[in-house]
Amino acid sequence: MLLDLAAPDFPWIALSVAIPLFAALIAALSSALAPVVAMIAALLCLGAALWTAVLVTTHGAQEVAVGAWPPPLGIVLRADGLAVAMLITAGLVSIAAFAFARQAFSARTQTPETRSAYSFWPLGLCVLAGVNAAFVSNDLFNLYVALELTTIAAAALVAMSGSRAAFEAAIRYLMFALLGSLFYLLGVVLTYSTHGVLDIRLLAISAESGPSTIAAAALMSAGLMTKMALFPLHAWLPPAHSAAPAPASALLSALVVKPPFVILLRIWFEAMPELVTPTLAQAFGALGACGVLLGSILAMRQERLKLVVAYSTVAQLGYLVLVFPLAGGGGAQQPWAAGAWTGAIFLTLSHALAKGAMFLAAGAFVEARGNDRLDSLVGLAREMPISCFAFGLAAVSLMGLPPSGGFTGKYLLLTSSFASGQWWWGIVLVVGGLLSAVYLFGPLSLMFAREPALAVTPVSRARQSIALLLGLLSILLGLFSEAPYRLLQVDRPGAAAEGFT
Amino acid sequence: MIEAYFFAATVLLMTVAVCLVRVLRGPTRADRMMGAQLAATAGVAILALISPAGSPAMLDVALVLALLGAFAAVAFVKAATIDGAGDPEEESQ
Amino acid sequence: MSVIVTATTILLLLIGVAFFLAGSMGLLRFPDVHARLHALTKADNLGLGFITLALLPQAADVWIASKLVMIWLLTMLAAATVSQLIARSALHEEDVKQEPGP
Amino acid sequence: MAPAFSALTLFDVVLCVLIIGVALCSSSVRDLFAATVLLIIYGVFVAIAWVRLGAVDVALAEAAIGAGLTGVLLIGAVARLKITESPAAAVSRWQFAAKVIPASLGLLIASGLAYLVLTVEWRETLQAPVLANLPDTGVLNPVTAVLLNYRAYDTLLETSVLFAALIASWCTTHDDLWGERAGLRQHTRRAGILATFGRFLPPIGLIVGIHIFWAGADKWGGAFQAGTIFAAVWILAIMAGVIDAPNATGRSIRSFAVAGPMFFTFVALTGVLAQSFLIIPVMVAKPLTLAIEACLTLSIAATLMLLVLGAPRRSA
Amino acid sequence: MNGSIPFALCGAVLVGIGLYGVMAHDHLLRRLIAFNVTGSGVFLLFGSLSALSSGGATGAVPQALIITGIVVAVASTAFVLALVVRLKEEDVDAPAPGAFEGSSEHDDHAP
Repeated sequence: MLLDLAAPDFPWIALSVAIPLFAALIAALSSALAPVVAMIAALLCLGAALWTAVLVTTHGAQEVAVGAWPPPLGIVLRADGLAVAMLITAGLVSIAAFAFARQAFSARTQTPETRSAYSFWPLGLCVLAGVNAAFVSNDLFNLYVALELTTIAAAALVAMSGSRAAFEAAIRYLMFALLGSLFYLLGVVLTYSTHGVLDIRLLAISAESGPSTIAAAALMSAGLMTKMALFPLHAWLPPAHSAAPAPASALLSALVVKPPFVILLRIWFEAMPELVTPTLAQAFGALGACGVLLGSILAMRQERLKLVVAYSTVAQLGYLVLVFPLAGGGGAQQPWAAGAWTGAIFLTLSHALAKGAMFLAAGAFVEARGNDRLDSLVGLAREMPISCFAFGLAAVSLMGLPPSGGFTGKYLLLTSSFASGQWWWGIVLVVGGLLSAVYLFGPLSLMFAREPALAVTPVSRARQSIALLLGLLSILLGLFSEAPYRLLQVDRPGAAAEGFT
Repeated sequence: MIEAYFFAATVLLMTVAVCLVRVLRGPTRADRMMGAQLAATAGVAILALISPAGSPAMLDVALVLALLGAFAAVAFVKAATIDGAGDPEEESQ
Repeated sequence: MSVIVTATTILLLLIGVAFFLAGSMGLLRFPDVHARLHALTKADNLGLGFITLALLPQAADVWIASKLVMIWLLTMLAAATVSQLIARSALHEEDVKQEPGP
Repeated sequence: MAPAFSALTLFDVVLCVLIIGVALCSSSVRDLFAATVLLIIYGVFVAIAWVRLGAVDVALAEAAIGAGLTGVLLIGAVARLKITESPAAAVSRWQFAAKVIPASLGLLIASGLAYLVLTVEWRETLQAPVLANLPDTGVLNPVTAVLLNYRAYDTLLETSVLFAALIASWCTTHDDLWGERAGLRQHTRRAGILATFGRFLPPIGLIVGIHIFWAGADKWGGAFQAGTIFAAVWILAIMAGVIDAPNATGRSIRSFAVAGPMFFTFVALTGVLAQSFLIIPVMVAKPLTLAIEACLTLSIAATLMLLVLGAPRRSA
Repeated sequence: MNGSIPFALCGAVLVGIGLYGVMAHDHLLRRLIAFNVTGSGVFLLFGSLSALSSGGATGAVPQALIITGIVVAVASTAFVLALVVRLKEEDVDAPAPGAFEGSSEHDDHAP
């Protein structure tokens, strides 16, 4: 064969977009094949991502010039450590979500074909293709199209259940997301008109900070912050993520909010690091801190499990932007280079795995009890130990307790905050952890209460253990953090280690 | 000559501004739709007038506009029928 | 080119523009839907017709000239159909309800 | 300093003022139907602005989509919602704030952009490489070359967006109507004006669409514009009762909507053979591009048609 | 003065008008209309800045990007409309007051 699959320049990352796209089209043609096709596609994506990880750690970052046109004319797909780590996570979460969805959305069990059984698969695969495209693309406009693909498919997943609340949540989500897209697009337009390039790497070379560059960066950031539900633009997220069916919620909360953050990192750390002033960095951090506190407090006051989990997403996303004030902080004193940057990405990864686990566990509870009210969780640990244990593991990671991936991330952020003398962000991290312990303790204590459980519809052990696997992975990320740490260091931007100067 | 075309086109723009008033005032939906109809026709005329200053491609834009200009109006009359999918002629019998 | 052709073009342009002006004035001033519709169709067909006629002698080639004529015919067809439909629809709308004024 | 007065500049300025005026009216008029009609008019004049900017490809797209399809979409929705006026909102302090904050933000952004427009030295440098590499793309229209060759990956994702939007809008179907005909059941008087129009216009539309498609490779236009025109005449024929709307989720229309992106993705995947992605080999560039465009045009037409007709609905 | 400056300014103003509408209007359809106005304002700005820098016509790359953007915008518009119509039908089946318009408990000025 002509194909050299082991060659370092084999376009594996392009496949991680093309495969789910192709699978989505097949799934749209035949709903009988859809679940199988989706699972194969997700497995192939994970395989391609893992193999790329091997290539990237041995050969360094990998690039594919689409159509063999080099930038600025063409679009470059780029696999650095960050992109590959996100690709792997997307593969894992989508495999779990698709495996969990098989029962509810299988065409075999539902003849004639139904609306949700048909549309879940193409939409889920479009989400996977969209987020993968956003993780690997290095072209600002291409990222816009990838974000739109993700948004539309994600909003449809929100509306999937067909209830009034779901439609309202989907519309609200779309209104915010489309506004965010407009801001982002306006920023892209200004960037291109100023520099004549859209490629992030070329931009890094050519960017001089004129007023139009600053305006462009501000507009793009505003748009991306809307799409990642950063305080104060978070109001759309909880209703949307809680209205979707469980496997869709897992995709939404674990994956769909991540590309905007990754793009935000790429814009500020790779393309325009010299634009970040200390004030701006502190402002980003302040928004993140508000998100952490407000999201946590609101999470405590919810009566429904899925809403607790969704508000916790708002809080967890707040941590991520603490990377801006903390990047490079006290780099010299730290044992690990680029601690804050790496820590934020560790948090991103572990949040994806833990949130996927939580929503799938919540889905199992809903199937068992018919609703997700907190008071109906009483004593479930005896009936559904696997799901409850999965929820507990995910909670450990979200609280940032050792030895979870969440702990690694928070530990890295904490060290750099104290090393750089910015103790106030350290306090935010600690308080946020305590608050998350409070809002997660509520449901956990109910689950593990000694009272007997209410009537339960059985959910198969196999399906329950899907969430458990994801939860375990979020813990393992912390136990074996050496390999992911090495992966993330591949071609990390200079500003990640040195900070914004 | 081009200048003359553009003056004529400018005057046509102003006539469109006049029919905006009708769109704003109504009172019936048919009135508003008529305003759109006149604006679309004026748009076709303007495109025809300014095309000599550029490429002949511009006439294709006029052609597309002439073709699709009536679509909104058809959608309107259909939607205005009792069940939203009928034909005003059926109902006036 | 020849003065006569230019003069004809300008004259035809003026007539075309005048029809558009008259049409929009009619649309604005006439008292009821049907009178306005009448004004509209006149402007549509005749205004664009005269402008097409004005542009024809200046057309670079036959292809462009025929395209101009086609555009005019297409607009006429569409306008005639649409005005008929709107008229009937307006009749119907008047029966059903009278919307409040501005 | 003062610009040389010319009828062209005068026209441009009046056009811009008119566009802004239409946008303002559309934003401020209370009647929802009027706002929709104003958006259609707005589309017409934005298309003219594109012509003046020498962007004929965009002008064609704007004329077909902005002035054509979007109008049909919105008018259908407004009529269906049977709502004419925005609800008279109670005036309170919050209501006031809800207008003032957006207004100041809008003003800030508009004036900031205007300031940038006038002060920054803008640089757009890609036109030269686009033209220099044109012979390798097999097409003569630089815009088509960008859409289907240099940045074909954008287009691949964009057709996926259309596809996702189609599935997404199907997702709003009532569960018991799944598999029914798209939209409402259309009916017209036999041999009436509407039916005749619906019989007469589609052939012309097909010819115009084919012309725009064909010109796309060499001059202007292309798959999106032609696809939109086909979609529009398709919708007209359905609205006029000449043909029935397809089963929204029927097997044949599904394959129709999926064929274009699928072929495109397939071509993209074959690029793997050359250790790359989405390669259009120079030797077969012209026929391959045409084949991709043809498939895309049909799929875009089917997708837009289904999107405009909407999910199956019960007749009132 | 370059010929495309008026269009660039026009695009800037349209963005402002549209953003105001998206944020200030209560009614979803009005927001959608404003969304379309903003979109075409962004595109107009893009095209005219390109024409401005080349001193002539809009370049091929911006044109292609704008066409992509227009198609994406129409796809999103169609989807939002489908959702809005469906939500309205839900209201007809089981009316809930004030449910259809932007709904007052949502912080409408926040997006």
